[in-house]
Amino acid sequence: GSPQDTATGGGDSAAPVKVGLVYSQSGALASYGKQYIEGFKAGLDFATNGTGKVGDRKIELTEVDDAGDPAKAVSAAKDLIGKGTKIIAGSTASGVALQVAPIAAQNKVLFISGPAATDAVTGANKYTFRSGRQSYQDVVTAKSFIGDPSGKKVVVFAQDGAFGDANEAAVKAVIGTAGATVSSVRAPASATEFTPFASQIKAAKPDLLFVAWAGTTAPAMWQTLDQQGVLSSTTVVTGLDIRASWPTFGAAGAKISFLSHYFDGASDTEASKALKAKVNTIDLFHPDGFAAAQMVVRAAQEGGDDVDKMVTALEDWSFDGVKGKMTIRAADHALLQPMFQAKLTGSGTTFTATAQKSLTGDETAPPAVAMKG
Amino acid sequence: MEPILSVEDLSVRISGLHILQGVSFTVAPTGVTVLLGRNGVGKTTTLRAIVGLTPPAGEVRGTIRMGAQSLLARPTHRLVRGGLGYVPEDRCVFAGLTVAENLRLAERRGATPAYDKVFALFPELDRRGRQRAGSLSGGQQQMLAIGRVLLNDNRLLLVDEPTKGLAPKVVTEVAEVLERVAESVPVLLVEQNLAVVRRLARDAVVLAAGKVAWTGDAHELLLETALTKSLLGVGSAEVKH
Amino acid sequence: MLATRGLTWRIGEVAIVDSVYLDLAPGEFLGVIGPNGAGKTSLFNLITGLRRATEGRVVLDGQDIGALPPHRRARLGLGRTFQASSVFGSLSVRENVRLAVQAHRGGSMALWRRAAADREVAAAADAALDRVGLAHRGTALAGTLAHGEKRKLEIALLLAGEPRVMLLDEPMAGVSAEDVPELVAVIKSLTGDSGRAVLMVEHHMDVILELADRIAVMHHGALLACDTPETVMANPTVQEAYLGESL
Amino acid sequence: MTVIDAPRAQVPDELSPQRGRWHRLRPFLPLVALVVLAILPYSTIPLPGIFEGPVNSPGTLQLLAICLIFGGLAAGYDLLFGRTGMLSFGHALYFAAGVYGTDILVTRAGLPLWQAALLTITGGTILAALLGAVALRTVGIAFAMVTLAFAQVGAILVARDFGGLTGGEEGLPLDVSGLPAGLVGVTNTVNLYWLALAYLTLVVFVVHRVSGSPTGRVLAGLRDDERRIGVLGLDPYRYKLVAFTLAGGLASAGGVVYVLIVGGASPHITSSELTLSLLVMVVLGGPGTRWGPVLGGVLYMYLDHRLTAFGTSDAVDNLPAVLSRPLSQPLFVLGTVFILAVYFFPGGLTSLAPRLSHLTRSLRPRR
Amino acid sequence: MGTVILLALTGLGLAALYFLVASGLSLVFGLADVLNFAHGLFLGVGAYGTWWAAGNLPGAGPDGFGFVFAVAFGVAAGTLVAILVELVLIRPLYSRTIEQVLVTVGLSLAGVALLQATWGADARPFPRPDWTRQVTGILGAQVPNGGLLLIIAAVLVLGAILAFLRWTRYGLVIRAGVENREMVTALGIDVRKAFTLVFAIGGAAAALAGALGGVYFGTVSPGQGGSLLIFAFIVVVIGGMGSVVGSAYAAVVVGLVQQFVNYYGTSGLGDICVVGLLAVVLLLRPQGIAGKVATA
Ligand SMILES: Nc1ncnc2c1ncn2[C@@H]1O[C@H](COP(=O)(O)OP(=O)(O)OP(=O)(O)O)[C@@H](O)[C@H]1O
Ligand SMILES: Nc1ncnc2c1ncn2[C@@H]1O[C@H](COP(=O)(O)OP(=O)(O)OP(=O)(O)O)[C@@H](O)[C@H]1O
Ligand SMILES: [Mg+2]
Ligand SMILES: [Mg+2]
Repeated sequence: GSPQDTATGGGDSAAPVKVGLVYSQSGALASYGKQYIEGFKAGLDFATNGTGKVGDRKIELTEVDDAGDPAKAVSAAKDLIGKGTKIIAGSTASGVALQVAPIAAQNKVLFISGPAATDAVTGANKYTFRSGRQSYQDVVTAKSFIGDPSGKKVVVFAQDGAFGDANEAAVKAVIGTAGATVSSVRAPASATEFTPFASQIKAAKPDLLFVAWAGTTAPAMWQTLDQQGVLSSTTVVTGLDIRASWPTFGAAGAKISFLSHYFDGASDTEASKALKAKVNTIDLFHPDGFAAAQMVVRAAQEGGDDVDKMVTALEDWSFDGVKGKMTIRAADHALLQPMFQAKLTGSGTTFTATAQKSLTGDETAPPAVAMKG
Repeated sequence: MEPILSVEDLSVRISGLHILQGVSFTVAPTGVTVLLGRNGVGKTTTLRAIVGLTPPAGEVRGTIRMGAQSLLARPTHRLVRGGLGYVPEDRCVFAGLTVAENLRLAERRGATPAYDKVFALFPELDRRGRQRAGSLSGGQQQMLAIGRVLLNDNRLLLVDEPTKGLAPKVVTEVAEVLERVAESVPVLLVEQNLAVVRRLARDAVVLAAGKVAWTGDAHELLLETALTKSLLGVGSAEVKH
Repeated sequence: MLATRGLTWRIGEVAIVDSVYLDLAPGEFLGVIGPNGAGKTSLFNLITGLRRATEGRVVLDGQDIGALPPHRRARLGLGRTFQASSVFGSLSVRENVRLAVQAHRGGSMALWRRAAADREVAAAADAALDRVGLAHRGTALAGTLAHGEKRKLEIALLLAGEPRVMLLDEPMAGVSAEDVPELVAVIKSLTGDSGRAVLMVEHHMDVILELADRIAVMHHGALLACDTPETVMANPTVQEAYLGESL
Repeated sequence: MTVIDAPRAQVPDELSPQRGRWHRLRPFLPLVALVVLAILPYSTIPLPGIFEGPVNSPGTLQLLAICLIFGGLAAGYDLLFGRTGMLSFGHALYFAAGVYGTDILVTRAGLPLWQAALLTITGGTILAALLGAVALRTVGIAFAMVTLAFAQVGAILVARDFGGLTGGEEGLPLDVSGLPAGLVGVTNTVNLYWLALAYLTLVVFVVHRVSGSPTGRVLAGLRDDERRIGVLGLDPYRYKLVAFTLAGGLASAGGVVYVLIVGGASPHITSSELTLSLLVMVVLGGPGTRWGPVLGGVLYMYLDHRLTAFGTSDAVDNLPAVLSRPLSQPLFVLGTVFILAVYFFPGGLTSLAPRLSHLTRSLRPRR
Repeated sequence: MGTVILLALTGLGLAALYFLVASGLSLVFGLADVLNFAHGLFLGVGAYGTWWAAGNLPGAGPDGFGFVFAVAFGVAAGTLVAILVELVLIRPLYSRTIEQVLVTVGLSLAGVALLQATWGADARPFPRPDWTRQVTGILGAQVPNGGLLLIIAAVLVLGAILAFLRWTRYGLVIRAGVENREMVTALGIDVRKAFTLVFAIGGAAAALAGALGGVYFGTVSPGQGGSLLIFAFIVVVIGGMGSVVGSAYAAVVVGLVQQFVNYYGTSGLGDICVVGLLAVVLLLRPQGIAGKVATA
């Protein structure tokens, strides 16, 4: 055979639609991955009315573990593409999404990224879509907590690195341009002791503190902010993470205003009921998997084996997802979606989140970016 | 008399050096047997092979028996607990520990340490209990090294150059102590000081070129000036009296 | 040719080598004796630069080399062997000597040339091996040599560097009695050449007496005496230090 | 203190006498292996269980390419560890410099690939020379610690995302728009495979050449006895620095190829874990041998990638939880394999061959 | 003023954590010459042991005596693992130092993966008494109680180790062993028991660090040990291998430097400064750190 051979995605109408799911089954983000795949399967059921088929064609899933390592994800993607897969979904980690996206473009296959929140996936290229929210949408939701920002003082507390950079930039763009002065305190993601940073924040006396922190050190960070009196002296906004993390907020939880991508009970849509029936308690990243499945089914239905047709079918498509009405913006493939404000109550190991307000997809729409590739 | 220790065809290599090349001798069950030989001939190596302290890079062959029991391939601490006391050449007291701690280290569970005996021999050790061993004089360190071995009952003592580097007066003291010790325990002694040898030794073993060159009565050896000359390497020098 | 001036090495309070004054004339063979732990090896280490003296100077041909690192001293013509054989165990005997030849002639910093292709180095190495009688063992791994052979190999390494001053640290240690005469002959042949000076530590008195022009006695780091063999052996202090109290 | 003993002495092939029946053929074996590897992508043989698809499928070629890169990296690291006896815990730094250097120059500065590659390799080599010059003032454990510390600084700098250059924890996808078309796209994976093979060949050749050179002789001598080298009139520091710099340069060249294969940089590769894995690879294969580190590197990476699939396979899932849970963690399996290897084949995989042949010889009936 | 005190005390809290990890590493290195990469595993076992006990063991819980009991269980688990590691993996490789280091490298990879396999990769909320979440006002600084607890524990552990080394028989054996291992056996003492003991002490201290670190951070996750280990190594090397007191001093320096530089400099600079400090120390006196120091 020739070394440039790849299997062709069978043109015949009864051949199954191959869908590759590359996500974290092991590694640091394994639990995000688990929610994603549960959501995906529920969504597939929902979108195909339980048949698992699009027309006559069965949807054939191949799941691959990337262990959170982009190198493994890229290998997996190339393997899938080589075997004729035209649709790849997944990517729990931002790093993975960013490196798989170009592969999709180079090989003209559809890529629907998952929970990865990085803004950089939006508009990455024509073949890349997203089924989750992005940092910018978080920040817009955060803005809704302070009313009129003009003249206010906003501090962003974020970890070093791209995630922090993106959040800081988004806050400057969203709240800063609306008249607030935005400054930032940054800390190494590996930091274990947060007192110096809490002191810096306190000294800045902000009207609003926006915290963008992910990872295992978050509880220590919250505790320190609480202990140094930051939480009680100002409005503190941050994103609500997966349920398992709620107890780690402890008493601090009640003092924080949460913006939320999703939590169980945030919405009451058909999709959410269907999802809840499958997974009992919906968690942060179930809706992303669910939406990805809906998008996959739409793409397969409308596009057949033609990826360009799939892209066209998805662009400007609105659908009823778990969160409510979702719209894929044609210009940059941003997924416009509702976002929520939430409060956390409870103690010990049982906490509940309650929705305070929900914002529509238009209200939280990120500014359109130019398609890069 | 059955020998207390018998060494047969002992051969030791250390990182390639073939230091002992088939050494055989026995140690009598009473009195002092002295191991003689020129510097660097392998006396220390012999003692260390007996107590199982040949370095990891070393290799020991042959047989070493104490009574009916083979000593080879048994860990040092067992040999020592079995009644083999060892006083090393450079004393090896623990410089960072006090004198009392050095002694305490030699105590053994299930046996009463004979402090009174040791302090009777070396009253200095009692007085200097709280001093760091590293700050003792050479002679005092030697006392400590011998003293800590005497805390327990031994079936055989191996003593390596106890008078090395000591002032003549101290040499005499050490010799006296060893004389008294030897009344109750057999001793295998490495010694260069021929006066001390003459005073203590009953039997002698002379090593040369990695082998045993001579064994027999120590006094007989010392009487034979010609023999000592050739065996101990005084060479053509005049031996002054 | 080589001289030490008040050479001292202290660790903490203890002087391991204590104010040693030595002079070595061209072509001279100086034996060093002394009990185990007297500081003989340490003295060699100070002279060759493996240890830095705390006080005193090392003078080679009128130049103070006390501050130079070992390799610079070696380049000035100072060669030595080690007490425990130190040959390159994972290289073949021939490679060992070639390495030494190459170190002496320069050109070691050639990353791309094939070492095996250098005929001159090979020839010089073979000559050195021949000289010590190891030519037939050329392909054996140095690590597998018998001890006496390792000793010879060390001397071959030394020869390859064509040193003007050689320091031999107990070349006979661990050599079985049968092999001693042969090794003595090899060492003896070294001194005949070209005004080469030798400093040798040895415990075998007969060997020392056979080879040495003068004998230095070390005790507790200090030099007790340094004179002709007869005078040294007759010296009562030496008798005492080396043999204990006189008979 | 502990002297970091040189690894179990292995006879370097380059400097040791060769004998045996195949003596004459031996020099050609690597060539044969190279040819076989080069034409491998033309085969469609499926190797179920070993690879996901046929040998020429992009997935398999990609996996093989990564394995080859790490084979080369391990061989380069062995120049330090196995051949010179230096235990560096910071080798990942130079690899990462290659990966990030190329990526940043191509993606952020828009340089053409060849310029970026050239600049990166030069930069990586200079970096190794500078840091080596400092670290080599120490020996043994201290050296290991200083190199570890330098690598840690590298990791911190990458994670901090200075000026948005490195992309922090998200990494930096490679902008392929300016790249030669032959290096882009799944159908061209085979070119990346050949590139990786070329890298491996280069490293093995360089290491082989250097080991067989006068300098290589000195390095082997350094491993056995550094003191001795000094007394022979050679400055150990200079030679160690040369080895360190060369190994660093080879590692950054590996980074250049790796970034093309993976299509981006991610902070995984700056972690001290990577250096530790390099050590594992070399020890697993056999330090100081020509093929041992290569084998070790290839095997390690293969296991690292395939074990994720193994971990989620039915065979493992069906085991009781006490077994299946740990077995689904690739690092658990790798760590365990490594520990067993240290115990049971102390000379590495390559030491198995002589032992096996010894075994077969003793089993063969006597004539 | 308040800021300085706050930074100093929280820096000391961090130092306490480093010290707990480093003291064991240092002792193990001093006596047995093993650079133990698996030390982070003991910390992980201590943390997860405490966490598990508080949730599952009757009598143990997140409060009061139950918490003490849970911590005791965690420490016991860490100690046990350390002992097993010594007996099963380290001891058979006696005096083959490089192999011992390699084995601990393998173990550090496998051990963390095992924790992850058993309890998942996510951080788990750590059970702890409520007062540990509060702060104490000291001279205008709101100092977290968790940090104070760490400082107290570290001081107690330092005192206990020193007292153990100074007053007990085994302490004597260990101190003597660090000086001259061989001579200890020549006095009829099985020095290998002291190895095991040193591993046990190191394991216990690390496990305690895991448990109290859990209290301080509020969570436990498999990777925690590994990230602390690098700084612990740095502390051990700066403090002088084999010296517990040296580790204590070095831990204080490292903790304070990190904390103050992170406040007054830019983020991440603290870590880099610490690494720089290590390089400087090693370059200025490589022989100094390599030489063994008496332990008490
Ligand atoms: N660990 C070792 N490595 C290398 N050589 C050694 C070692 N131990 C001893 N030797 C050598 O073995 C030989 C015999 O040494 P040993 O200490 O046994 O002599 P000795 O008879 O006790 O001498 P002295 O009377 O001077 O104490 C000497 O040449 C010595 O240098
Ligand atoms: N690096 C060192 N640190 C501490 N003490 C040392 C060191 N090197 C040597 N010594 C001590 O210095 C003394 C002299 O040692 P040296 O090796 O020079 O003796 P030597 O005369 O060569 O003995 P031998 O005949 O046994 O070879 C010994 O007591 C030794 O323990
Ligand atoms: Mg001796
Ligand atoms: Mg010597």
